Amino acid sequence: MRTITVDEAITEGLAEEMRRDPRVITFGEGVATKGYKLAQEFGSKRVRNTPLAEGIIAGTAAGAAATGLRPVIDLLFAPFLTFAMDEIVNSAGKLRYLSGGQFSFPMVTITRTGAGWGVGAQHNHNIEAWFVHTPGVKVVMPSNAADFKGLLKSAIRDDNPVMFFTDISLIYVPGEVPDGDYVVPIGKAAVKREGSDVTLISYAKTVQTCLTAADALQEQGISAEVIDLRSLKPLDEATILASVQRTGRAVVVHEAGGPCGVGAEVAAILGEKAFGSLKAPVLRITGPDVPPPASYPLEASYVPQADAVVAAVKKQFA
Amino acid sequence: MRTITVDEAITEGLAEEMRRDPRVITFGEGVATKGYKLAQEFGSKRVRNTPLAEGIIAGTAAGAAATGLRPVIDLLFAPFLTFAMDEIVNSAGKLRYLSGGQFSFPMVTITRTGAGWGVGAQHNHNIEAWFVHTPGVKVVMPSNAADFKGLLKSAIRDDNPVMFFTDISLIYVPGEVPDGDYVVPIGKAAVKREGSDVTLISYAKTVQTCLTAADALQEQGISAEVIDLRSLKPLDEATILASVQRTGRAVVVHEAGGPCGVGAEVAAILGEKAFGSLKAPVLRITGPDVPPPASYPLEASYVPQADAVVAAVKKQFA
Amino acid sequence: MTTTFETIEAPVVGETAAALESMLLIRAFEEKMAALKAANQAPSSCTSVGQEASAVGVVGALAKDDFILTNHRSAGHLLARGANPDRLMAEILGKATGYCKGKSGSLHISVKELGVLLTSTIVGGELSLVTGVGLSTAMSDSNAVVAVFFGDGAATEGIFHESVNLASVWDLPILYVCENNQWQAYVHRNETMRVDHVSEWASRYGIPTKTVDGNDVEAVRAAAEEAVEYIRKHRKPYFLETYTYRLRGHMEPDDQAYVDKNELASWKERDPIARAEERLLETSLFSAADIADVRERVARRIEAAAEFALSSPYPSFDELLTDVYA
Amino acid sequence: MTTTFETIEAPVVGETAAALESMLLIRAFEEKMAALKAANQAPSSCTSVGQEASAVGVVGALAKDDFILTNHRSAGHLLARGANPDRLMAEILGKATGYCKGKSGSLHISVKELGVLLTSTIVGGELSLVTGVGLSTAMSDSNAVVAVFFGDGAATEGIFHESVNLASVWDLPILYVCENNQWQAYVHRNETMRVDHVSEWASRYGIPTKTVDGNDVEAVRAAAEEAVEYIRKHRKPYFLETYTYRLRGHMEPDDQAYVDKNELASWKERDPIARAEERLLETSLFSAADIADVRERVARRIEAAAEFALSSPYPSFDELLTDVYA
Ligand SMILES: Cc1ncc(C[n+]2csc(CCOP(=O)(O)OP(=O)(O)O)c2C)c(N)n1
Ligand SMILES: Cc1ncc(C[n+]2csc(CCOP(=O)(O)OP(=O)(O)O)c2C)c(N)n1
Ligand SMILES: [Mg+2]
Ligand SMILES: [Mg+2]
Repeated sequence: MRTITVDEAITEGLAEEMRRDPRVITFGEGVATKGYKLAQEFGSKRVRNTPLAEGIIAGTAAGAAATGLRPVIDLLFAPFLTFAMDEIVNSAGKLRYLSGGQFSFPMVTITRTGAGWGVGAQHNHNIEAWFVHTPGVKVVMPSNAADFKGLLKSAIRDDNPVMFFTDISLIYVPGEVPDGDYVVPIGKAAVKREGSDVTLISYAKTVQTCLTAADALQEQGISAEVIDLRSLKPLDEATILASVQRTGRAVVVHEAGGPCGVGAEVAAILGEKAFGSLKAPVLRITGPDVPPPASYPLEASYVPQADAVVAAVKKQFA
Repeated sequence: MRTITVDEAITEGLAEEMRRDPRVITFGEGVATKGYKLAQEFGSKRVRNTPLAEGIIAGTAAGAAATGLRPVIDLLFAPFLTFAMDEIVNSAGKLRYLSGGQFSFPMVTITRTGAGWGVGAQHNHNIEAWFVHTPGVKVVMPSNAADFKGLLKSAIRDDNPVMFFTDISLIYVPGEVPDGDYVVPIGKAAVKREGSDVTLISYAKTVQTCLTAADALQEQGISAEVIDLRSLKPLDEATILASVQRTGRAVVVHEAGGPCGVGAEVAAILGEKAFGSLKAPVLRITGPDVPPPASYPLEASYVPQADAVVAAVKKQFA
Repeated sequence: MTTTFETIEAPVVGETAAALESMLLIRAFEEKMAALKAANQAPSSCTSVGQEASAVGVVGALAKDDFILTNHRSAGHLLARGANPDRLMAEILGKATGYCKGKSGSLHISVKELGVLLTSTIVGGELSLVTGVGLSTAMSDSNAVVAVFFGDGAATEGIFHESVNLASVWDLPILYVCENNQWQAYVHRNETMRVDHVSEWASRYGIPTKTVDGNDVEAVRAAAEEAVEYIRKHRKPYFLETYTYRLRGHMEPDDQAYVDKNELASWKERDPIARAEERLLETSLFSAADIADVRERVARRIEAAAEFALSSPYPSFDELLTDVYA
Repeated sequence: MTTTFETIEAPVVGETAAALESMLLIRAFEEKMAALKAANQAPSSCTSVGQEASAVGVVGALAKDDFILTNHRSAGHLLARGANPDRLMAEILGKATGYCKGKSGSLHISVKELGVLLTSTIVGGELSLVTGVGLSTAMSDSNAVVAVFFGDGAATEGIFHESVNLASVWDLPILYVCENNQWQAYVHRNETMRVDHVSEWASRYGIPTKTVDGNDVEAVRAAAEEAVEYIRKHRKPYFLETYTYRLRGHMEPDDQAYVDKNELASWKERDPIARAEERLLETSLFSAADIADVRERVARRIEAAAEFALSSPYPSFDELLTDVYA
């Protein structure tokens, strides 16, 4: 075990996969400048700067993926995905199906989002749920260095388009990572803390929020289990259900807005498949349904806090 | 009351609003060709063909909306929205907020989607939930001629960006419309049929599916209430909750895929706010999470059927 | 990628007679699709009637290992490449025997075994994907050319700018083929651009460009050969515009009420098939009877295709859920 | 829309001395932002150091009722337009007294009362929105011009093509101002395009284009006046490129390790402020002491702005939920 930041974990994971498989290439706006070490090791053919044009970056990735390469593209901030939706959704997500299975799209799209840098809604917009609602793609959003590295490696080895969301606030957070080559499978949630009275379900920065809340609850005699979804599509239904069937209570926590978010999906699954076990309503603690502001204190107030999670749980026990 | 098709209802609603307010203009690919009657009445300044470029169509609408016009744009099929996401989401949806309230965006974006024409997933993709998950916009998706007309008129009068989704299969369906000037308010669901044992909640083409299912259930002694959401953002929580608190059971039905769809949101709301009233799990009957195929029979099998709704309800009574 | 051509009736272009047969096959195919739609026996499709010379001339200049990307108006490109009319028509009818198992229908027909990749009906989709195919080709040791067919309308999408610019900056071996047929669905090209030739736009990216008479199959073929030679030699993009006309409507059926009658008539006089026939008859190596023979052969082929397509089964219902993930 | 300019210290450009003061104000403002960021007293921002002549020259040619759209690198345009440095700096610091109540921060500062509309930090956002402002202006009886500032990087986005093409086809009264500062964040322009001048691309849309020395404020002003006159008279778009250089990094702080030292040095020699000062001193109507005076006045103004911004309150928490819907 070594301790590295999330940023380092991503670079390491990418470099290892590029060493392992010559078909892996990476490009994007400034990718070769900022990743000059990668460029040095793998050369200017496999590590490329691009023009400032997200549509063609994503389209090029999809076309290259369908013809033998395994591109990892960096589209910088999640709102810039709005310029690449056709290529990701209509091409990478659908052309396998529409062609009757003639093509596959092993590509990874990295973007950043979430509160932390005070950059406002055109850089910070948690839209991972859009892609959960999109057929033919997979979605991951890790919470710690080990998962960032392991999930990125899985994503690169996956034969399908994978959306890889990076929570801005985690980028410089250090964490332990296993030595050697390892992967974290897409579609498997992690139980971060075991508990028996309530299940807190989350992903990305708010996993830590839930762990903090669980500490606070512990002091009040409530034992909270904390689940990190890690993969949002496919969702690890089995892990969530097993936990909630045991605890009988669930709170879903994420920074993205509520309506049709991942929390809605998790709550709907629980309402359907854990109905008999539920002792209290499944509650959602999410960011408000507004564009995230730039002003630091306002931005901070956008993010779900441990207090609110604790309060929700206590409501379930009232 | 007169009987007209949905297509005619849309054209009528638009023409009435253009007569009423000179700031209303309409443009899009072929809008002046296909709407030559509108072009004749309102002239080539207010009814325009555009180049084939969805991004600039939507951006032009947003810019014009912020500076005094009230554009109604036709982007043809919902998947083409993927070329206009920045303009709708990042500009129209966020620039009011980010500017501290300096601008408003009274614009309507019309698109078509849904099974019926066998055109495949690049023309038929029900992505209304993406916009429910988007702050700053409103979303409507009517089921019948009267609502198409009345909601379009409301949308045009609304000072916010409204996404107006038209279910392809309804376009030539006739329906009664009230005489004279009327609007259907955004944010109000309609109870299409009253019932006491279960609430079927839907929108667009599957409202009829639910009514058919309700007939079948009636024969089996189950009294189903049918709610047409009509507006997906804002959602009419009060109407849904009032009904389900009474019936104790709910099935949400839509053609869009399930994960993070409108059904998930409705189920999550019910699971939270009607928890005490629920006698059975809230179930979702949705299209499968796959790109809609072109082949007619396959496409038809994509769409939720009344049988499945009936079966879901009976499961709730088992 | 292995390329399997139909052996018996496949047009082997390379001379005008073969090109004529190929064009006639396309014309007959498209007219059959229109007739089937009119009789409610097929879904509507976008025909390439009037544009056959562009398809046949360009595809004829490509080698077996080259790649092709096309769009919603693809039957000409596919048939010129040797696609089996049976499977093509079956696909348009949504049948299990179609090239995409019926899941595509008419709008996004890919045939990987012929090198026809990633067909997209999103206007501009082909332009966004071709750079990726160009990149993988450039990074391989193949000498292949990647040809992409798109319309004048696609050229007004922003992705056109992004695609040609990237291909130029990255030296991708792409043959851009803009089929400027004067129409963008129900809008005339001159309502959407201040230039007559899309090549004027393309010329600013530092790549060679040419506009050719798209209704003259020999001229298209010659221009395409020159372009392909350039790309094979320099491994850089080339932009070729085939200036032509959409003789039928955008999508069947279409009464073309919005089309200027004089314009339509003037282009009908420049029908690429009539011109090729005249050219052949002038040589006196080819007689009217020969032409009649070809026409009959082609008609038989298309009838057989229709029979195959109409009698083919629809996909089974479990196909709804397959081919989503690899 | 009423335009309120700061009365006391507002630069009234129109002559080189006023332009110099305006440029010095921008420079001092930007350097203060960099210093505050370095001291952890402000968030990072994208400065326009080196590009002051472009902002001051173009904005000076506009009338009060004209409109401006800008982007992430907006402080120069805003200050040249007469924005209050207090409120501008407060906005960048996310304070309630800022032009957007602190919700924007540095990246999307609109000031409707000055006609600075719909600022977007999405590269290309300004290009997608300007056609709408142009359309509403064209459909009104106003004679206003709509100026849009964007970078060479924005010109590589597809929306550039769509925007300029639509403005041309629809005859919109838009002044496109491409500030070609050679950089697109961490990528040099020459990695992303085969042309040196974005005006080469723009020239293909049937509109007048010009590239001007963007570091010569008099030249920029003259070119902008010509452009504005053309637009006012013809109600059609015009494309002006100000060829300049980003002297500091993309976003503060930035060590510019990726920047070619010789290129940077050669552009530093062409600093627009030094050039304007030289020009003024040559006239002998202006002395070194005069310049020192201006510099001091500007420095005081910026110190006051910083004091205002730093001491302003943050927005109250209930602002989180306001301004979402009209
Ligand atoms: C992004 C997108 N916008 C609109 C359409 C609808 N549409 C299909 S074909 C077409 C016209 C295309 O014109 P052009 O590119 O010139 O090709 P042509 O049909 O003339 O061959 C349109 C508008 C589409 N399929 N995709
Ligand atoms: C759509 C989009 N892509 C990427 C970015 C990140 N970004 C911000 S500024 C910038 C460079 C812009 O270059 P240019 O347009 O030349 O303007 P400049 O910064 O040089 O003034 C980039 C890549 C963004 N804000 N929006
Ligand atoms: Mg065309
Ligand atoms: Mg630049």
